[in-house]
Amino acid sequence: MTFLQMIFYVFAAILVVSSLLVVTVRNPVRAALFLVLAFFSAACLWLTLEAEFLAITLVLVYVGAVMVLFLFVIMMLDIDIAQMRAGFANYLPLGLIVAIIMAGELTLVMLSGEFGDAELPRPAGHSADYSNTAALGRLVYTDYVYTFELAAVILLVAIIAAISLTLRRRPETRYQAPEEQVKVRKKDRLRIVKLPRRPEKRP
Amino acid sequence: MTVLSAHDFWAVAPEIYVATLACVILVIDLYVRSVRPCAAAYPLTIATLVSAGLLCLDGLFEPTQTVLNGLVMRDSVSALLKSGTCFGTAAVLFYARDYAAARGLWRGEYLVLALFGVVGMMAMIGAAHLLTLYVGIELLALCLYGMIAMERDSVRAAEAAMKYFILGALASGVLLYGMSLLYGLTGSLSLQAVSGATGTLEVSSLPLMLAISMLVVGLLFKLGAVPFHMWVPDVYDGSATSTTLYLSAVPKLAAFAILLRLLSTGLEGWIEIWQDMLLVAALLSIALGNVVAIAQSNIKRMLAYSTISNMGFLLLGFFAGTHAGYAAAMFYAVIYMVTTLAAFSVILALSRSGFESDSLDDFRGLNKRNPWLALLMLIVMFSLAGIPPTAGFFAKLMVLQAALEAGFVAVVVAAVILAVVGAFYYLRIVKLMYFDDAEEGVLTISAHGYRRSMKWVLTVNAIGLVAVTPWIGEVIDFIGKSLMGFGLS
Amino acid sequence: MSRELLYLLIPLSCLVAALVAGFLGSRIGRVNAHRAAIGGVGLAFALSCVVAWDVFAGNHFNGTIYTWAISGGTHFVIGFLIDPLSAVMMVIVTFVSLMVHIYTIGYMAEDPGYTRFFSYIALFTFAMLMLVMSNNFLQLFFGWEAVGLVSYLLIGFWYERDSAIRANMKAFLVNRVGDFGFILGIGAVLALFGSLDYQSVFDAAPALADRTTQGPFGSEWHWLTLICLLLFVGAMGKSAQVPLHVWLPDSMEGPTPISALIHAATMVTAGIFLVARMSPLFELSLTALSVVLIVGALTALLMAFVALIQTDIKRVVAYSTLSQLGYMTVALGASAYSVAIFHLATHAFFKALLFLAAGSVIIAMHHEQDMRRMGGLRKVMPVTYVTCVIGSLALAGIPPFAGFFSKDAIIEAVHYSATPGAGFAYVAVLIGVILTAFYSFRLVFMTFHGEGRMDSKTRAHLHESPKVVTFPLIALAVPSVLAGLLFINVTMDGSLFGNSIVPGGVPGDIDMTAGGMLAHAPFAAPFWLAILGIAGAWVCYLWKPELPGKVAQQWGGLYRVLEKKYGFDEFYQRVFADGARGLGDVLSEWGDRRLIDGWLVNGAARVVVRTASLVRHVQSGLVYHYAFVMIIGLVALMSWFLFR
Amino acid sequence: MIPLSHYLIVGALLFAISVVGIFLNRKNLVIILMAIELLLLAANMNFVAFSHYLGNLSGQVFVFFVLTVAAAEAAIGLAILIVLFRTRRSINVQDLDHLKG
Repeated sequence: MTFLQMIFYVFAAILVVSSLLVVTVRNPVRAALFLVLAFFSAACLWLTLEAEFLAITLVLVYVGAVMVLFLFVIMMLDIDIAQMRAGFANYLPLGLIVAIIMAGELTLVMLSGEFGDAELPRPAGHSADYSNTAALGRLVYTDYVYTFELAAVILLVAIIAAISLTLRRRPETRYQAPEEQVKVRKKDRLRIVKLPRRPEKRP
Repeated sequence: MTVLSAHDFWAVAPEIYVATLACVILVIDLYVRSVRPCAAAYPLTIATLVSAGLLCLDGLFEPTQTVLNGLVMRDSVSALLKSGTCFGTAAVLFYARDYAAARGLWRGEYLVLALFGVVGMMAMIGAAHLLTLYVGIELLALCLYGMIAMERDSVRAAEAAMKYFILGALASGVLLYGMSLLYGLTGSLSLQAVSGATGTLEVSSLPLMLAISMLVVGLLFKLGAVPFHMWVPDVYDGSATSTTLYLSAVPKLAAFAILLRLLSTGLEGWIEIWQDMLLVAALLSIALGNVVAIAQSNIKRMLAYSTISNMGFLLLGFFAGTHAGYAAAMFYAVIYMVTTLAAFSVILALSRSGFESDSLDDFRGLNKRNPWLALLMLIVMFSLAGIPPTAGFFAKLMVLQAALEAGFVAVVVAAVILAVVGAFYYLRIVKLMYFDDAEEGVLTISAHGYRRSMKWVLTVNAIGLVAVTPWIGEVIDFIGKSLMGFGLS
Repeated sequence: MSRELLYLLIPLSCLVAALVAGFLGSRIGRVNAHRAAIGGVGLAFALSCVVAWDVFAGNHFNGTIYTWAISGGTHFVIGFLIDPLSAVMMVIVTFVSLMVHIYTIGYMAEDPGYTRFFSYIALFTFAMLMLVMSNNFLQLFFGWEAVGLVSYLLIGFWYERDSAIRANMKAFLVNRVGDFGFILGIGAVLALFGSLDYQSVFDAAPALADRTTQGPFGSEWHWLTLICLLLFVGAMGKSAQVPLHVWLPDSMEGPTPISALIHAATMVTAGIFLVARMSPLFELSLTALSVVLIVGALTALLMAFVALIQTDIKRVVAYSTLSQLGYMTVALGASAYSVAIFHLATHAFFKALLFLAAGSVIIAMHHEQDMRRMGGLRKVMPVTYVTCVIGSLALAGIPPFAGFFSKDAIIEAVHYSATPGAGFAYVAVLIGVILTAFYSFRLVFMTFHGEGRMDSKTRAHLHESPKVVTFPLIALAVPSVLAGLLFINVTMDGSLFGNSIVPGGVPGDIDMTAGGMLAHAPFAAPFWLAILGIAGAWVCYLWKPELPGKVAQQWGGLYRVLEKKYGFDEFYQRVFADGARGLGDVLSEWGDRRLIDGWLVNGAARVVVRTASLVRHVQSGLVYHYAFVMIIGLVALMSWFLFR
Repeated sequence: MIPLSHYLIVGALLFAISVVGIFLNRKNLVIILMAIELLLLAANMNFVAFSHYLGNLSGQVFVFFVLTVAAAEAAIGLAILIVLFRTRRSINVQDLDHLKG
């Protein structure tokens, strides 16, 4: 077994096991951490496929940003973890059957011969001065510039949606508005009322 | 490295135009504060959509070509569908205005998301590449999730958004997985390159079948066909009616477009693989949609099941893979969009602040309260049920004719029987409106509280479904012409 | 003017007249409505005369005007066949129609449905013209159904009357039986010949004469016999032959002009015309001819007997019409087609005359139709009396009136016919002669002679009918006298109809010229039989008026049979009407209400609703169920592809 | 060396696990969101592997975009989750049953 093979099988095993744990552990925080592990292993597998830029991105974007977001949300919502997995076992057999059928069929398909070594042999590695990032960047900014812009729009949509969904002013909460306080003029607060002078009646 | 010319970008000018103006509107809306919500954003949005709709027509009847390195297709059908999308969305926002404003939904972000959704739909329509297709689908989906959830205080809207999000993500995951297999098999993501691999890939190849079936699953989900339909009723029901209007009407054009792009441009060589799937899904959709709609008491849910059955009809036009079938399906999609616009708009017109007019009982005795609205609803229901001489009848006729010409007699017979079953619940609305009396309390709600301009547009919209009949042949020819080059024979 | 345009103009002028009178009638007023109708029909008559003159100058026409559908190689066209036969029919139809139009002005003057009536009769003229001018079966069928439609409309013209509605229904139902056979016949023609065009059918017929088809129970049927019999069933319905005659007497519920036009002179002769037109086919089937002959003879004899005892003036004429239609049918069966058409023509004139005269009497009697309340009218109504006598003489077959020639020709033709059943037919028509003479003059004597039996109030108001009524009487009396004398020669030597009818019938060795027949008459049985009939009528109704009552008592059984018109009506009522109603009740209760409504329709609806609520529960609202369904769908797809 | 099919099988297992995870999970919406992330990872695994073995970078470009979309999806998904939690004080999947029938 070569070093590369060893890396592949080890990380593949970690990936599969940790992703299995993601969907089965009781505690969502742990699930998020297993997800981090799964993404990390996936990034390692991608390194064996010479997809260095994507591997780094996966770690940066997912481990660094998305998973933090997940954890943040999990922490923010006070969820009763104790009852999270109640009754889980009831559905496990059904789930296992479906999972095994699906995985078995997919594996069967993958091994059906279209993707064997004879049809698609592993290519020779690139030379040391090959930059995956540069090659990807060249493609993304030229050939795929249109979809790149669309992806930018997607991120903008995500920002707009996320903000407008979660940002809210609660009318019941009282808070100070300094700019309003500064803008206040005398006439806003003070009203001078003229009262008619009444002649006093003397008895 | 290829140099992109101005010509390349001119092909996607409508998308760029709408996206840019959406950003501008977003910023303007932040600074223009007024008594009325969206005082500036609303007219700007409508203007943007209408001008973009006209801009799209620029590409009509130009020779078919791919631009932007094979990412985008520039042809008649995309010009037509993009234009329809823009005008349809403009109509949606026009109708939605008062309803959304009454529910605090009428905010700049709502309009901007709608505009970005239009960009996504236009990307789907013009897609010549799996990546464009995927990005377009996701852009639209994200906008829809956001718009549904925007009714933040509604328990139902949040639930609908969550369900739609989970199931939509599952479907796009499956779609993506199928794309990855297709990429592995053909070595390319361009649809034309994929179809170029027809000769080298056997139909019996297992990975190919898997790839195609996963792609079809993704498409069927977007259409809302059985058994990938379950999001449809809940989402239609849970969303604010203005959002339901947006997500039910216009995206059907884009859904037709991605069916056309993927199955006709990309996978037509393997029609044996996807034909049966579409057929089964079509018949199941017509059957389930029509049957379950009968048991509904909420008109939005009923129309959701009606959508399912109507999408079954659309698929029925599609599965034969003939030019006539595609033309019939496109005609169906267009007519369906117009009909749905009118149907939901009647619900919008009947709704008040704090009162949703979405129960079937709310339509009782509508003829007495507002005969004009009842008449328009009658036309719409006839069109949905496919009763002549409405446009809906011709749409169903064309689809069935195409299937018949392709030799699927049994299928057509089954579809007709199921359509007859389906006519029941449309006619029940008519019965409620004309022959039943309103319950106590409902009568007190006036059915005249909607804008006069809305009355006019709604009238044009609904009457148009009948008034178009003398020119229906021209419309069908026009659509057939725009689809020139598609289809097996 | 091209010939096509000329031909087209004839029916179209009637159609336009009908539309104007019908749709604009209320706007343009009664006078303008009848002007429009009479103008249209008058134009048609004038043009028909031009066409007839043209045809007898030798210019025949057979061609398509307009093809409106082509299906599977069969052309559905509007086309005209203009030959002597259709030319004669066109002249008769438009002439009688014109007379009736004019007469109607007087007869219907008080009726609120005045313009509607004009619209109907003009429409009828259009339909009848389309029927006789047709050159193909489909257009024939169109005309056939259209005249039927107008006939039903007119029988039920006074739709407030219960009896009119019943008569209407009866005519409709009985004609449906005939039309069913007729359309089957047309279908058989299409099946055998692959064409609906007369000429191509006739051309192909001799070659296909021996073609047979498989009938039920392994029997062999001659195609042509089958076709002819089916077509004749249609003719029986329309021309009221036994046993489909029951509708015609009841059709007298319609206004009298209609009885004259439709139920005596024109429409009911459509069946005769049909068989004459189809003579090339009938000639090839002796079986069919024999059936035609026997049916005709039965009708001629049986209906004449019934006419003897009728007391309603219109019904006497109606039964005489039935009997005379039987005579025509007998002529057809004897292959004497030209004789049949000749009798059709003369009959059209004198029968229309008789009806209109009867109508004139009815007007004078203030819509009293019972002859037992009439009498002695000849002094008050001289014109009506004279014309009525002329018509009766013609009907009775007294030389030299028109009916003599045509009826005598029929009797001679039957005498020498070789068609099976000719012997019976000969006896039947001879007996018919005496009966005809008897009932004709019974009518004349009861109505115009003797003491007036009406009440004094009616008597005080008796007067001759106005000019618009008497003019048609006179106009019809002229051909009733002269038509036979003038046309017998050309009819019998074949020069009138040329090759439009298969020649045949009377052998050449008998002198069938006008002079010959007149000279032969005193030495032949029919003449003396007719005289005997008239004399009998005189004895029974003028000399010894108590005799008929005695006879009726003496022969009570026979009298009752005649009174009940042989029980056809009861039989139909019991068997078909009641039977059908009973069957209908059973079917409606079990078939419709229980099986279809209860089980199929409501049952299906119940199943759908139950399924709907069942499937609804699958939509549980739980997102993992939804996801599960999607995934199962995906797995099912994958498995299908993997293991199929 | 490692054959392509092994990478694909890893992707297939991830796919099966995540798909089953979505419907097996009945209590916690967050886990469902995580399963969706895994689902996208499975597709990405395929793309990267194919890209490498085909010697064709467009697969990696696709993954680049999928990652972008996935990040956006996660953001919106979590935002909806928060809205849902605010209106209902629960993220239990079983409570998500107001809309049905």
